[in-house]
Amino acid sequence: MLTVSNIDLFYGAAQALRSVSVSAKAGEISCVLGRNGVGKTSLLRAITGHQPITKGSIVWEGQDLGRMPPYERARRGIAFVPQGREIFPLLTVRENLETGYACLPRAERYVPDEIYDLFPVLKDMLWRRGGDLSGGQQQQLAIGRALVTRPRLLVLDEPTEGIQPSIIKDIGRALEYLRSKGTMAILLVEQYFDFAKELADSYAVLDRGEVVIAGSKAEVDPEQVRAKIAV
Amino acid sequence: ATSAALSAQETIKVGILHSLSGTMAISETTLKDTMLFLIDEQNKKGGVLGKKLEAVVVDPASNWPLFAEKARELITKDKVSAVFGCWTSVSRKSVLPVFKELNSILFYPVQYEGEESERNVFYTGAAPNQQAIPAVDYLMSKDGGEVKRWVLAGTDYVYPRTTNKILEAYLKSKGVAEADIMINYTPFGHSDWQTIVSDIKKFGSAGKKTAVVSTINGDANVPFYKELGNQGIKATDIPVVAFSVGEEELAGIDTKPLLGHLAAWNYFQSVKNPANEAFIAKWKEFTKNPKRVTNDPMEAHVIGFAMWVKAVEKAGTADPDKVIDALPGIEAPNLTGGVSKMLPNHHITKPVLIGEIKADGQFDVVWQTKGLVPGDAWTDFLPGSKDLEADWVTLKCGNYNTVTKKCGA
Amino acid sequence: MITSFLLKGFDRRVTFAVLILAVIAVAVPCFNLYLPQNHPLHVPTYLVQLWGKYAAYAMLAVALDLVWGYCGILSLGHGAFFALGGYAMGMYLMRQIGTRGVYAHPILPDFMVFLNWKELPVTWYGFDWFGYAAFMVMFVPGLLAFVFGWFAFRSRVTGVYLSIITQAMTYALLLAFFRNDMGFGGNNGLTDFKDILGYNIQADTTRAGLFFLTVLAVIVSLILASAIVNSKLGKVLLAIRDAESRTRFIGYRVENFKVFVFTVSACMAGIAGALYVPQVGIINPSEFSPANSIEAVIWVAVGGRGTLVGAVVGAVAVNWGKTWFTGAFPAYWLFALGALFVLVTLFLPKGIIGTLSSLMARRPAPAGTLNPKPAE
Amino acid sequence: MVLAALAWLPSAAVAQAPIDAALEKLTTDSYSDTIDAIQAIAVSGHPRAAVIIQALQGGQLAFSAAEKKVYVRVGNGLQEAGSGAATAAVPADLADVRANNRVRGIVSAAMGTLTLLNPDPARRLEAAASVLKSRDVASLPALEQALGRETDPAVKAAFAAARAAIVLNKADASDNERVAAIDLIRKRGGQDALGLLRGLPADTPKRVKDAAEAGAKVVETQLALWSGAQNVWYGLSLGSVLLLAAIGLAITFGVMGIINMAHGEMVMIGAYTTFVVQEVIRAHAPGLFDWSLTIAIPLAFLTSGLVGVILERTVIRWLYGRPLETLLATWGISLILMQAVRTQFGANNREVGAPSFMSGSFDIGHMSITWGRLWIIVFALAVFAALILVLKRTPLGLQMRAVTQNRSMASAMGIRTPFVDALTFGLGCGIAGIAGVALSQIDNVSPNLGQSYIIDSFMVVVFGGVGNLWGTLVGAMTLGVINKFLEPYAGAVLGKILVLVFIILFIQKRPRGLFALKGRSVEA
Amino acid sequence: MDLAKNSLLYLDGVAVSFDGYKALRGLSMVIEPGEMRAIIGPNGAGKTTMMDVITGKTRPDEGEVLFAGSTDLTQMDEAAIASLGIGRKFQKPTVFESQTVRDNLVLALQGDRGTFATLFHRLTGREATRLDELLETIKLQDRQNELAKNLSHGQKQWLEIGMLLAQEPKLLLVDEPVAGMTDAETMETAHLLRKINETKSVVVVEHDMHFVRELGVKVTVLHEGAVLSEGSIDHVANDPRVIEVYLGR
Ligand SMILES: Nc1ncnc2c1ncn2[C@@H]1O[C@H](COP(=O)(O)OP(=O)(O)OP(=O)(O)O)[C@@H](O)[C@H]1O
Ligand SMILES: Nc1ncnc2c1ncn2[C@@H]1O[C@H](COP(=O)(O)OP(=O)(O)OP(=O)(O)O)[C@@H](O)[C@H]1O
Ligand SMILES: CC(C)C[C@H](N)C(=O)O
Ligand SMILES: [Mg+2]
Ligand SMILES: [Mg+2]
Repeated sequence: MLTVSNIDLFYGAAQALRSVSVSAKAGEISCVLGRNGVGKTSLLRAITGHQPITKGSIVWEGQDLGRMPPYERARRGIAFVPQGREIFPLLTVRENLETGYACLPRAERYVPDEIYDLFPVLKDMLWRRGGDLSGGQQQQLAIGRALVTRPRLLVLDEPTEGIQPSIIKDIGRALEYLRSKGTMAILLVEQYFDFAKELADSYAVLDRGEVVIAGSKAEVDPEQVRAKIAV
Repeated sequence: ATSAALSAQETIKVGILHSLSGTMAISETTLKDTMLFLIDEQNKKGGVLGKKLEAVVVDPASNWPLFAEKARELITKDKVSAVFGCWTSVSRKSVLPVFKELNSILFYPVQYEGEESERNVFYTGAAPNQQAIPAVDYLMSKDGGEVKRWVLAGTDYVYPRTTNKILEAYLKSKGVAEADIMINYTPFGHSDWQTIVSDIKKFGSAGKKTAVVSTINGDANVPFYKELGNQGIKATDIPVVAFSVGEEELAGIDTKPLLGHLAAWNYFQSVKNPANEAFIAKWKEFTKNPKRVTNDPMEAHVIGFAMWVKAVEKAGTADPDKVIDALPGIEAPNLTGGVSKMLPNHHITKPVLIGEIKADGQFDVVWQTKGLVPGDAWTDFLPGSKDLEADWVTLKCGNYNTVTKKCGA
Repeated sequence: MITSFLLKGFDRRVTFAVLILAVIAVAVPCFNLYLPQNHPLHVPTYLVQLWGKYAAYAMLAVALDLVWGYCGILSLGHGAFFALGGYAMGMYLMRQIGTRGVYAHPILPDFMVFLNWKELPVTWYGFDWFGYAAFMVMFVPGLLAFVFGWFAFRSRVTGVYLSIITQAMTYALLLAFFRNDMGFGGNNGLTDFKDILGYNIQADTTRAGLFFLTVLAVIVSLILASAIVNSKLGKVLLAIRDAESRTRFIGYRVENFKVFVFTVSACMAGIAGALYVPQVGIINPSEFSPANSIEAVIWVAVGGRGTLVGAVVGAVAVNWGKTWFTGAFPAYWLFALGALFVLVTLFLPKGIIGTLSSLMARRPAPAGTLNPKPAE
Repeated sequence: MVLAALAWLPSAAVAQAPIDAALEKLTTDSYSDTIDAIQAIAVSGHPRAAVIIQALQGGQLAFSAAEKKVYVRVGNGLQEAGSGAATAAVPADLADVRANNRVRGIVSAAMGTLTLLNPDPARRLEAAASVLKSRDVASLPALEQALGRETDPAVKAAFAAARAAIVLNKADASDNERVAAIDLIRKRGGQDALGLLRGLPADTPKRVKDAAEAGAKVVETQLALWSGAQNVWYGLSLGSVLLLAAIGLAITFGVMGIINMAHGEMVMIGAYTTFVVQEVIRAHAPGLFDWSLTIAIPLAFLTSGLVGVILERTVIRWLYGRPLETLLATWGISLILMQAVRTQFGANNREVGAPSFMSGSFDIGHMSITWGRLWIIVFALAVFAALILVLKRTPLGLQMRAVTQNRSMASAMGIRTPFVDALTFGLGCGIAGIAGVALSQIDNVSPNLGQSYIIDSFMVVVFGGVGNLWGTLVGAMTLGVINKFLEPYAGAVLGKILVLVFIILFIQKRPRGLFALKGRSVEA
Repeated sequence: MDLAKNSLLYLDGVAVSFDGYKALRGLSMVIEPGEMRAIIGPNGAGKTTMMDVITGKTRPDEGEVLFAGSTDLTQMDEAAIASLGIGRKFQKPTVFESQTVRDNLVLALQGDRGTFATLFHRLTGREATRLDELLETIKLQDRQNELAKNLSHGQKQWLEIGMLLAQEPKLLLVDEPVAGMTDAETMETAHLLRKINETKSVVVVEHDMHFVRELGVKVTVLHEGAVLSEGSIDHVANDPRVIEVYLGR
């Protein structure tokens, strides 16, 4: 269980998050929505440890992550699919996947087949340089790479960006499948509302660094959300 | 750098201008230590004119413009009475205008290419006729092996080029054919000698006795000798005589394979005589290092310093202008048993010694000139210089032309 | 057009720096020449000369900052342009010696006489005339930069590759100038100059004049460089620095812009070299040594890359530090200097000026323009 | 010469002649006297003649001027030279009999003839070589006798060649004899042969001269071919030095993107580690001297690597993402390290000796290969191979590459970036340290050692293509070979200039080096 | 050949391969003057590569690429192609990070790109108004003096679009303009492009089918480096091959 409470985040003097609280539970997909530049990515960067927070707390599995560096968080089961893919450009696709081994015990150092089932292109391209792949292929690789680490919290920043419709559907199905296993918490940032709506168990809508709508699927009216991000 | 204990009034300041960092630090640091040692000794004897000497050390960092800057600083800011310094000719050239302008004194302790005589500079190292030419004479002699074929190998810059030019003219005047002279230049710090050493080997296998005259300078020597050793060139086959390899340089090389190769200097640490032995003992004590060696430029400073002290005493003042005039004619014992004299051309008389490298990194003196050789500022073997003469006593001129009978014309 | 262009150069920082430099340019020679020796404000001649040398270095640093700071061309061979300018000036000064050389040859410089050269090499023709020498001071470095840049930039050599070939260039020149055969005095270089434009080079007034001219040249190059970077061309340069290929896609011929600044900068460096030589009294191949060029880069970095004024500050600061350290602790100065470089990178990441100005910028307007809270 | 008489009948019992007069000459400390003495001793046929001459050659001959007596040093004791009787009393003024090159030349010629019948074939080969060199007609009878007895084919050939050399220069040899000799010498080939064939006395008959000239031509073409091979070898060996110097930089600069100006100092630290190891061995375990380099390699790796790790943790780690500033900081570090070493060890060169397996040379055909260089090539390639394995085949290598390509993403993948960074930089520096061990064998061990390699190292890495280890390998070898082919024609200085110009031009053709990294990400 | 002559952009049999990997295999396409064309296709189909070929970033191994009927683009470099009036928005936003938003636009503004022209350039009143318009369009007025690197991902996307507009090219190549935009912005962008299309030709690559539908133009489907299907959105959306490889079920 991830609990983010009342965090503030600054870039220099500019405040990007104002007392933001969200949470994510195992077996659920929590969706963060909002227009461009409202602070979605900043929130994820705070959770994964790429950007320090100045106030509030981020508690994961009962432990306050505080100023813990990203790799320690990864070792505690938090995997990240960043915006902009961040593929290791000169590593082959296989090597990109294998970077996920770093936080696995020796016995678990293999790429689960389900990843290839999910993204068959990856299997065909194992020996190609990650940086050469097309945008969408890289996005698939980024998700696959995150899954290699067998995370208990999967953090995705706009994973459908630049992906062809059929694979978006596959990703949706995959997330549903992962949720159905019940062991993984999923935190999803999306702008593609229809996609989010299908999946979300709970919503948090950001605007100008603040949470303006929050609640479970039952509590929140999707149309209100849509309206909020359409302004 | 100024040892603050002594106030300016009661001391005479002496500037030390040797690189303590950069490429030349290898050679020059020792000279700085030598000067500190000499000044210390002199102060123990009560200083000069009743005043203590005070050393002012600066680091020109092997950077030639910095030499000029530091020289100026020493003379104008620190008000030193004389400067002992420089190693490379270019550093001397760089400070020369400064010494002339500010009318101060520089003692230059290193062998050089000659072709210079300045009122403000005293050359205590060897001129070409005090090193290069006697070395060649030795090799041509019976004891030297009656060499017939010559390799002139040098670093590509002025000193070797000039020296080789002089030697080439000299060898030809002795009847050596053009084809029997091979000249080879390498860049500073050259470290890959495979090709050149094998060329030398080839050149030397033509049946005539061959020798290498090396004006290779500085860092390049160690790899050169290592390669000689590796390719098995023995001194009995092709001896190498060097002008810039002394005890200090050999301390960095495994000398066993180099047994018998030669060096020409005006001083060797191994010279047996009481003055030298006493000096070495005190030097080791001063540096607190029983393995510390001595070498030729050090001796040049020893002589130069002694001469300066005498001249100051003779002039009754440390004022450079007076001291300059007092210096010619001053005599000071050198460490090889003779008495060197400052000549009117601001060079000194020195013996020339040829030494063979021994396994312990010292030299075995195998030959030496009968008496002391006076340093010649202008070589007799180059057309442009043979008519020139330097005399700061009667002619008051560093480049008097004996043909046109004019100073500087 | 030209004036309005140059006026662009006067941004706040540069104006301030120019004013200070102008005061120095006038005050130092005056204090040197007109105040009595024992006056507390008297500036001894050796300091005039020393500061003149710093000023020449400062100009080199400005030239380097123009290409490195604003166009991302990390030249590790700028010392070559400086040295070539210096050699052009040195050759003029050599020819001025005339029969006052040791061999008293009317035409040939000393080193040629004692190597038995019979006549003046063609490369030396014309250097007895100041106008020609002054032209060559800019032309030779400029031409080299143009040709080198034209090839390299068209071939799209960038980044470290460019840096390394500039280094190769200066290294090759170093080796070439070492050779006596080149006809530039070999390792000993050119030295023992007598006078410049008829003025005795050792006279205090000449020294003061040279100092004034050098600082003036720094001022002019600062304004020029600043005008360039504040123009639209300056923006293009920055764009090239940050995303070269993107710049191409919006239609700029990147290579032309690069060749342009590279050449301008080389000319500036050449002039700096020319002003340097009469003040230090020697020019020799070690000016070409790669380490010198790297040091120039370091001045810029210390002062603050991409700030122009920082280049001046950095050059003066580092060189002053060097002068002081080498005199004050000759055996340990490298520790001090080395530590200085390390500390600057760690604690002043944008260099002296860069850090100062971001401190200044922070204070007045809180940049909290980000997502301003709506008034309601 | 007189020596021949002795050598000719080494086993024959010759009347013992008094050599006291000769021995006395050895006590005057004059080279001419020494030479006279050797010659006298040689003709004396004295049974101890060989012992005395050998002692002189080995520097074991001593004398006392006061007592006018000559001794042979045996172990720590002394023997009287003439009688061989051990003496206990060491004279106060005991001094070595000195030899200069001339004396040594005469002694070695004497010893050469004396050892023509030595049971050790290697010694006989040496003897043949020294006779060939001296071309002394007087050695002919001894040589011919030895030739007759010889069974070892290699030695026999050498004897025959030496004989031919003498015959060629013998005044009274017939033309036919000489032509036969020429034939033999031509077949043997090599530089010596060329010297012999070209160096005939002026009064040689024309027929012989022509034959010699024709033979010389053949030898010359053959040598030209060999010299091509020799140049390639020199090139590879220079290349391997460049490779060693550059390979650490290929990691710190090529892989990590740090403009590591302190790289040279890491090499230097490695070299000084070697020096220290040798000092310790000299002082405490001289027997281990041949192992000194083997011991130094891991130590140098650790020392330089440790310095690297410390630097990374204290300085470099603040500079990721600001590659240009690494230039400034590492330059500062390099100044500090240089001065630190200078303060600690002094500004002078330090002596690092060569273990016996790295000394000397051997021939392949007419190409001479020095052991030192051979080992350096082998070593460079081994280091290279090891490095490739680490980077490409180990998880750590993968992590290193990942971290340097995208540090924050690598961290998000759970890679301990600080640890990997420190290790990578440490590895690069450690390898530089290893290079220092090898370079200590061919270059100065001085505080400036690093400075002389830093530029070349950057050239190699960039020429080969930044970020590609194979590029560094091929780049180093290419530059080495090019350099060595240019050098004989252009001279070392111009050759070096031409290599630099070549690099500049080459980069125009391939702006990302020989083995450019490819792919979208690089081109963007 | 007529086809070529009357077209604005003409691709015929274009093939590109990278280290043996065939990214484009005989791609042919014609864009008429004034046309807007949407291009869709699976990830890795070669859409971006096609744009690389048109803009001179990648040289094709084979095939013809003609602009305005006659200009052979394969022989020109990027800057020359850009000056012909071909502008491009990149898939991954690449803006000049250390310059302000406004300066990014200033750089992109149409005008003489010669060295000396830029050196002596002064911002005219017309240019200033144009800048303000553009800033308004991309909704970054209040951040115009901020450095571009401080923008969020989506804001950079907008800035890219702004820079493309500033160039006033004859032909706009737009690679995934709405990636990372909200649905509302997506619609807005579609309108914007339609408006631009009134005077310019546009080639737009997108995966967002709502957006493509909103554009309402002819659609080309690429697959494995060649055209798979072409026609109206409804036509291609119902093409079973397109559904198979791209849309999915
Ligand atoms: N490195 C940075 N420095 C300064 N400001 C930044 C930085 N990164 C982001 N910002 C600003 O912080 C705010 C929030 O950015 P963030 O990237 O979190 O937005 P977002 O919600 O992810 O937007 P998008 O949907 O466009 O990705 C934006 O206004 C952006 O301009
Ligand atoms: N420089 C390159 N080196 C190697 N392969 C490349 C290169 N550029 C493109 N490719 C390959 O060409 C194929 C087509 O890529 P492209 O980027 O054109 O696809 P796309 O249609 O734009 O896909 P997306 O919709 O995911 O952006 C991909 O498989 C990619 O890996
Ligand atoms: C031979 C060297 C040690 C000194 C010489 N004077 C020079 O020019 O550098
Ligand atoms: Mg975002
Ligand atoms: Mg694409």
